[in-house]
Amino acid sequence: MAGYTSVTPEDLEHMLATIGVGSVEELFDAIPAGVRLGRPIDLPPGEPEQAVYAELRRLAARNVSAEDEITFLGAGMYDHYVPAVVDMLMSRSEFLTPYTPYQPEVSQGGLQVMFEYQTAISELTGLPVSNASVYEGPSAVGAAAYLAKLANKRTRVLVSRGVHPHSRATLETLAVGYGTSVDEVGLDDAVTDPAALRKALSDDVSAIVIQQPNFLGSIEDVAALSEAAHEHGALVICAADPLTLGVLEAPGHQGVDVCVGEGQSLGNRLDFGGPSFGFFAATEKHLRSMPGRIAGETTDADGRRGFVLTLQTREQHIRREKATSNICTSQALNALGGVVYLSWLGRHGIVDIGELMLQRTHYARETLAALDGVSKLHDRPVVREFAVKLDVDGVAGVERVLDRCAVGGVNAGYALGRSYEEHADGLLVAITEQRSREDIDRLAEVLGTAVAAERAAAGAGAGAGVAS
Amino acid sequence: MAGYTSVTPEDLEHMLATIGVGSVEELFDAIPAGVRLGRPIDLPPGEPEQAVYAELRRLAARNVSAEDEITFLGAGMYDHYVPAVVDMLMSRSEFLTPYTPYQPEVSQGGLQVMFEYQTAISELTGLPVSNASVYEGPSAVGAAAYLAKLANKRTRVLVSRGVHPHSRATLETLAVGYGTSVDEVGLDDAVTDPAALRKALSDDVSAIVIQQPNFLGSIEDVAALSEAAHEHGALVICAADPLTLGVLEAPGHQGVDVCVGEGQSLGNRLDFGGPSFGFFAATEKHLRSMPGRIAGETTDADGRRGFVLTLQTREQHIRREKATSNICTSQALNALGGVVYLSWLGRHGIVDIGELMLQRTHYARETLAALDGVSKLHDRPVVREFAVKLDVDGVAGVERVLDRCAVGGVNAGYALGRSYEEHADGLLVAITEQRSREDIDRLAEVLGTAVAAERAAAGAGAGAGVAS
Amino acid sequence: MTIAATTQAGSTPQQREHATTIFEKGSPGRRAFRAPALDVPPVDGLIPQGLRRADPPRLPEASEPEIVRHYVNLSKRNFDLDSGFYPLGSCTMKHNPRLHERVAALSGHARLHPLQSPRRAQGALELMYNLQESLAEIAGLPHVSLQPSAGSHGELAGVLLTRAYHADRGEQRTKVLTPDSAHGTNPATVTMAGYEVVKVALDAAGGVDLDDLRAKTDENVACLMLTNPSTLGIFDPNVEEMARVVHEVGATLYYDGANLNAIMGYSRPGDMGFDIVHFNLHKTFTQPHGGGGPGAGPIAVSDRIEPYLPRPQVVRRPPWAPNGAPASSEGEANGRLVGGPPVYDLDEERGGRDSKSIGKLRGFQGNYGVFVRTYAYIRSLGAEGLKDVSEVAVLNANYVLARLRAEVGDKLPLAFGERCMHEFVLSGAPMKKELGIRTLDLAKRLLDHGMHPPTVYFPLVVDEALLVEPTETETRATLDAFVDAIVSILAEAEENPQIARNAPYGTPVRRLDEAGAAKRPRVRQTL
Amino acid sequence: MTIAATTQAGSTPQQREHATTIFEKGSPGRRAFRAPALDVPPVDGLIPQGLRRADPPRLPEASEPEIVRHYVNLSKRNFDLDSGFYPLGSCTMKHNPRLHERVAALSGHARLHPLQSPRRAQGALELMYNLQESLAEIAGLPHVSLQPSAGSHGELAGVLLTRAYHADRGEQRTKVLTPDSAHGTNPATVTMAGYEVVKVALDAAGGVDLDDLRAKTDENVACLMLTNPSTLGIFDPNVEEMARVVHEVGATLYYDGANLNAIMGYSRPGDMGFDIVHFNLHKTFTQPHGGGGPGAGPIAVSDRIEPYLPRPQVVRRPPWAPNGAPASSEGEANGRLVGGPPVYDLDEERGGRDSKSIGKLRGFQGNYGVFVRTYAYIRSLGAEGLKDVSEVAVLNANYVLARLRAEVGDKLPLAFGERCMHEFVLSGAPMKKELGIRTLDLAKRLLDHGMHPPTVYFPLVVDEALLVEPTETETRATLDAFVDAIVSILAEAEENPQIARNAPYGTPVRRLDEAGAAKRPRVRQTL
Ligand SMILES: Cc1ncc(COP(=O)(O)O)c(C=O)c1O
Ligand SMILES: Cc1ncc(COP(=O)(O)O)c(C=O)c1O
Repeated sequence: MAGYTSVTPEDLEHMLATIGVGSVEELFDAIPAGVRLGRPIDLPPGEPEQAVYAELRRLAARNVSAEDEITFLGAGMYDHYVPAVVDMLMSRSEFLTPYTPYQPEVSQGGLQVMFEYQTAISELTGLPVSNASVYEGPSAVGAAAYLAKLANKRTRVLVSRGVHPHSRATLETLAVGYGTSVDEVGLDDAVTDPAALRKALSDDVSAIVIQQPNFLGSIEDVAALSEAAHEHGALVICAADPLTLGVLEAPGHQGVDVCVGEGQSLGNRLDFGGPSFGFFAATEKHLRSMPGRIAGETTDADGRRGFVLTLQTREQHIRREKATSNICTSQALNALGGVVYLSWLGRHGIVDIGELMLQRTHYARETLAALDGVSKLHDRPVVREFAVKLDVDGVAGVERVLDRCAVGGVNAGYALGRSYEEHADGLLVAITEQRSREDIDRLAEVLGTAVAAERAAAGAGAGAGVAS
Repeated sequence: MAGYTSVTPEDLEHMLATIGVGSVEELFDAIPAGVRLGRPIDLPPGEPEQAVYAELRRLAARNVSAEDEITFLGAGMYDHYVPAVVDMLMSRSEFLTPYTPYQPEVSQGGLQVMFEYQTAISELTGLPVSNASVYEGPSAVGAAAYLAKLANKRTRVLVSRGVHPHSRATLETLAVGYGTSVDEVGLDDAVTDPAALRKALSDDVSAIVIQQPNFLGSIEDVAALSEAAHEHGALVICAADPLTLGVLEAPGHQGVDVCVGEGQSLGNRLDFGGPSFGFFAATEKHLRSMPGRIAGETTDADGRRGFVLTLQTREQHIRREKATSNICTSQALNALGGVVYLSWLGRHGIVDIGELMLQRTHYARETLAALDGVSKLHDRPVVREFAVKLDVDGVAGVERVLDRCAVGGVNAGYALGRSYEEHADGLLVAITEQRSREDIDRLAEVLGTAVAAERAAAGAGAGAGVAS
Repeated sequence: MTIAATTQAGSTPQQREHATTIFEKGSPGRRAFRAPALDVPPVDGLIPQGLRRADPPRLPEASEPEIVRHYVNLSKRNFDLDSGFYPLGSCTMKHNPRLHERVAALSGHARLHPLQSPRRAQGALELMYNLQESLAEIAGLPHVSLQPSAGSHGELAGVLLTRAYHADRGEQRTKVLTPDSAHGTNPATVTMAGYEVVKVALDAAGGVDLDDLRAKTDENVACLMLTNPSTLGIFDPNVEEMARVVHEVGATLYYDGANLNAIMGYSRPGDMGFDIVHFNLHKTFTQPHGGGGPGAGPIAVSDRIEPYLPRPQVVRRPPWAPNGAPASSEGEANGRLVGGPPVYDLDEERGGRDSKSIGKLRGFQGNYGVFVRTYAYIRSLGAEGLKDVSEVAVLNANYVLARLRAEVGDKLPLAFGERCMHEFVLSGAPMKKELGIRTLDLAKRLLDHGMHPPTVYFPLVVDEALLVEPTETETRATLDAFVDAIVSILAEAEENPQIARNAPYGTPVRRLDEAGAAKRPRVRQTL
Repeated sequence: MTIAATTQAGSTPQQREHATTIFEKGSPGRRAFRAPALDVPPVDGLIPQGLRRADPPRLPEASEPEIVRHYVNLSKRNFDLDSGFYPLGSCTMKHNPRLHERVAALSGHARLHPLQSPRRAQGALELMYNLQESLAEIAGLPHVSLQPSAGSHGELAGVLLTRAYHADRGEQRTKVLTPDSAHGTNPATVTMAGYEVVKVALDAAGGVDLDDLRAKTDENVACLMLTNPSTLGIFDPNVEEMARVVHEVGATLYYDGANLNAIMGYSRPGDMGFDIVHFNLHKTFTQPHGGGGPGAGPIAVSDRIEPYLPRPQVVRRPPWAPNGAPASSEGEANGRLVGGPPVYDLDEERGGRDSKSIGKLRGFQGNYGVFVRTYAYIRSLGAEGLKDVSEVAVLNANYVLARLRAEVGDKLPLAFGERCMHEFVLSGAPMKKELGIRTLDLAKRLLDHGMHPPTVYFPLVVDEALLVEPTETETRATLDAFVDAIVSILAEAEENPQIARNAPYGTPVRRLDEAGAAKRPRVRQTL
């Protein structure tokens, strides 16, 4: 037999005899004739390891990864450097191959990692309690809205247009199940419009959802927005970029009730979008309605310090239809990467990296805005990401510019028009500690040329794309 | 302070006080003024991890590796597939980071691996005793000659011209220290010339050195050569390719006294030549004069089975100037890779892979020999490697042909003339389980074109190289 | 004397080590990370007053060597699949081939940005497209969405699809049926999707009680969620009739794919009449379980459900011609894009306002890194290998079951029937009654034998349940050792039940005070 | 009761596991490897009768899951640097940055064939060239050969260079001087290089006795091999005078670089007058020690020794123009070769018959994989970082020494002097006399404290020697824990020496019968 099984003919004979059947097929007798496949599965035959490796390498080679170009593409996931210690620890059998720590006596490693992770997330967000992770960022926003519903039974959520489009879309999908309606609050000069928010708020609003920094990279006045929401007894859900929380005020200190976010930038790979993890922190009073695993400290029979999965009465395997969430398998390994990364970054590093991104974002923004045919989309303070306008013909024009930049080995960013009609000419540019001034200058050079070429081509009525 | 040290200012103060000095510099007072550097070391400043990674990646990208081309280059190291389990186990902290198992109670893992490795090498070579590895192949040949000298005090070694040029060169270098002279025995029709050997043999010959298969890929009649040597009381040292020993008779069954070889093909990377490991096996009576570490089975105070470094009285740290070798740090981790690979390959796999190489080598040889301007260098049976003659202008011509093939993404092999003047027009082609028939056919296509082009260019009196 | 010595000596380092967290290690000012030098002209006040953080988060202050040693030692306080038998029922703890980790780590996969232009992500899209096709064939259902992040996420997608399907027909259904043996995620999902859970009883054989099903199936029923083989390890013989009953009232039939690994090559959910299936890629197709993820829960659906699928999906298009012009080869990152006629793309349109799609369940395209591993697994095994997986999984389970029934069948009887599929459920009730040890005690004592216990106290329908799933990658020797351990623990308990009741002994910690932990929760460290 | 239970429970799985080898696992017919299908027309009799192997080697027959589990569990029976303190004197067990493993694994390095045309291995050659230059600067000697595989291999190279140097001058020298404190590889090397070992005594301070040196230095002396700082951790204050004495008779001065990590940024062998130096890259520049390798032992030499260096060496050449023509960009694997004026090459000529080179010491160019790691380390630390390494190594050693002298100085006195460089040697003689436990017992008892013992019974000149090298990457907390452990072991011995004499207790096995192993050697498994 093939693959990773190991039944020898002799094993087979002995085992069938022990079971008391004449063949393996007999063990499948329970399957009615009417539902049998009756033919082999229509898939290619198995291949030896070396061939499968070659095939997966062929596919990898057909992707242009962050290792192959200078990339300024962000919009939710970022090309940060993943330190080697993270890979090394994530690949330890002892962390990689067990499952959820149902048997705490032999799972102290994983449980303590969760406890340390929860502590780190709590510190980052400035909120007292954190769970051990959820799937990823946008679905964490959806989960937060469910918590709000459980908390105040209200059925309306207000979401800022500054929140990641994927988070808004996910929220809308899930809200249907919650019986919650979702209304959008627009932006004014690239931040959540306070007036619009106040107008939209009423006592049936379960929660407002904002993002810090928002999708356009601008820094929201979270405290002010929170205050407005609280006046109507609505919860404040804030999606935050964890790597900016060394320099940006902690959401927990700004009245936020639930802070969630995408954890990829914390020592996780891009992986074309996953797996990563979502973090989920809240104020004390929501502890017992949080979704997902939570590790707690306790002692063992001999009085030794230990850790367990706690408050499991929240969870599906105990509470079933009354559970506060249906989540089971989550992202424990990715969260491990997150806490190892945060330990590596450290108390000073989290500030250093935030400051570096802050300064470089400013430099990049000014540098690009100085180019012909490029201007700032807004003047608001930004960190880690910012948007510019290209004087080209809409999204199509922007995407042609991106293609031209790709020719120069630079990925200039995200065509904002793909999710913001009102910014059809917008380009969203992301900065990490991996993008040096030299890289930024190179971007300016390539983008400047690309925009000029695109405008020339458009002028020539061609718009003929990169071939020209 | 930088790097991986961790003395905080507070640590420093406390430690200096405990020591009773005022500064770290004071601790270096013992160094006389006359020998002090008195300036900083002239090296660039340190870089963060991400920058060093980028630099090492830049360098890697300037190499054309076996991952970037279809390679038939061998001549001592081969592009075999390294199974993922080998990497995974070699990178376990518990195997990767300890040193030589001087404390057996906490080194049973490494010691048992050595014991298993020794067993596997003993099985492969058909010889009863193996050490736990030496540096690599050619120096293993040198070490074997030293063992022969210790065994029979004779001062002459005969080495077949079929032995790897690097092994012969290394032997000559080391023999100077042994006070041993080295004479070469020529080849006749691509195998060690029996007549020449008999002629060269005399009772002052300490050992003869042969290789199986030899450098030209041909299969030597080891038993016959051994018999001749033994008639004069000379030891027989055979350098063998371990991956052919599933199909080729074990040297130990052919009268060989010491079998050594390059272990790279057993689950070790190419690594531009190292680190790999050399294996070293011998007949029982040489056990106590073997070089290097040897693990032995024993029991502990509670009667439990265990393993220790044994026969250490052979070794430098005990026996000093009377040691049978000066080797200390060797290649334990690479040998681990070797035994894991052999376990993965298994009893049937070692035959399967040998047979596959045998058949493909034959196919490749016939296919290439059918090309215009390409002919067999000899008709002898070959396995894993073979030589052809190119109808071009000497080594330079062959190397231009190799450049032309490289343009086609194929590395056609090794220009034999680089080490065999008599085969200036020779090309040595290596086959592994990674070179499919399709690859071989591609080689034929590219090589045929390259030879034709080279001959045309030469004809045109140009010989102008690949630019044409 | 020796005792004294032993005591004073303590046991192994790993046991003696007292749990200290990374926050308790390190020292002020210590660091591992060194930031790149600030290479742009520094500007003050880029963050408005009040929005700048005054007190930075108190993250650890440790050197790299400290971090490595801390987490390496922590890891040693885990039991893991690479170290021993892990028959955790319903979780399919099978061998994780390391090839999968190697290929997932290739930079072309691992460092690919999810928003990279499809023109420059052809390899990833081809892989996802092929995986969609493979999963469709394995499920026997034509359309696949890879998006859900895990099984329960797939369940949620499935029930929301059902809602969208009915809403599109102007129907407002209120109930979802789940058998008593259902996994907790099923009812939890139903609630989150806004439906009422209606439990369906089991019959004497452990299958769904058809009469009860018929009685509870009406026009208000939106869906029946079924796990088949069930969490009892039983293939429901009445699945065709159940499908008929459910479809008759226009409800959908949902297949919980957690146990699909039992029937590959023998039967397919589609052939059984299911409308929606979720896969647990991390179970059926092996995936390192990571201490609780990551996984992935793609869904396959029938034609009538297809219009509502989440977006984006990967589609295959005629050769790409950007703006009519072939992309310049230079621009194609070394001709990566000029290769191969079929070009793969992300179909976002259906996600637009006017579409019937339920929209997005998460960001981006799903857990791609998991897809890479699954794809490698399917390519390694092929059709034959997948069938072999199910056959050996079922063979191993029945072998363990047969031995246990023969040797301790009176104390640990099989809950239903005589045989099983890939897993089986024993009841510890007689053991508890006769030997005075509970299933929990048996589980804890197994830890001293160096094995992970089976799933305990699930499914709920069985008293003192023990759910055993050996998986196909374990050897007969390991299976025998497991049975021997259970036999010896029961014999030991006959002598002295205290031993099991106080177990484990040889673990890094012993039984932990879970009640206390829940009463006064300490879920973070106070710094 | 609890005792009984504990006993029956055994200890942790890792301890209870009985050692079984991979040959004892598996089962006939089982396999992990699946060979690619034979894709060429099979031909019989390709191997002549009698040369074909009749009985294939009896390698293990195991599945991949079995192999993984076997070796993972074996690994847990090792103590390793990532898990605890490892102050093994003279071996420099410092933290191994994982960045090094990552970059060494890049396919451009890891899968590069050693005979690849230099034109297509420019990255590797540039790296080696830069490493040669860096090592030359660190040694203070202008010429470097990277070839030797380890320190002892470098020693052999060095002594053979000395032989070649003298032979070239028509001299036949017979003796090599080594101090009593020399590492075993020094005398062993001398013998293999065909010289007689002459031992030089130490003076009261632990340095070389100048009078004895003068007395033994004559025209028959080829070389003095010196380790400085010595294996006693002492920097020899008379090194200048020694150089003078040795050079006066035309002998060479050889520097054993094992302890170079103590003086970087402060002094260089070249400045001390040495002709030849070997580096232990795996010590000074950190390298995972792999359970006994791999390492690398490059050598640096003065101008007068240069002509005899092993070949090949890496040289830098004016821009490459193969046969006058620039290589076609196509053929350059994406322009890899057209970049950058300086082109690196392997200089083989000097290896030719007529050259003065001693030739080759091994195959190919040396342990390149080790060079990659060393290069990454040097780039990470830079000049300042390397000096910091030496300073903290010396600081840590002196801190541990100061505490031990203050707290157990009477039982474990420092062998010589008051302070040390990066390591120091204590004598266990008083401890043995007063407490009745030997250095060996102390070492074994340290194992129960979860620490690896220092080097014991070396150097030979010190009775009951304990050679402690903490390294610079350990924290003060770890150093304190080590001192505390030693203090507590001595206190415990005061109470009851038996405890240490019978130690260890908590290890996978206890003291092993080494004598028995040597008497009836079982060095392979009988199958
Ligand atoms: C039967 C069953 N259904 C659903 C699930 C949930 O799957 P996941 O954990 O991937 O969310 C599980 C896994 O525990 C299961 O066993
Ligand atoms: C002082 C000294 N010299 C030489 C050596 C030999 O170096 P290697 O083990 O790399 O051969 C060592 C290493 O043990 C040593 O400590």
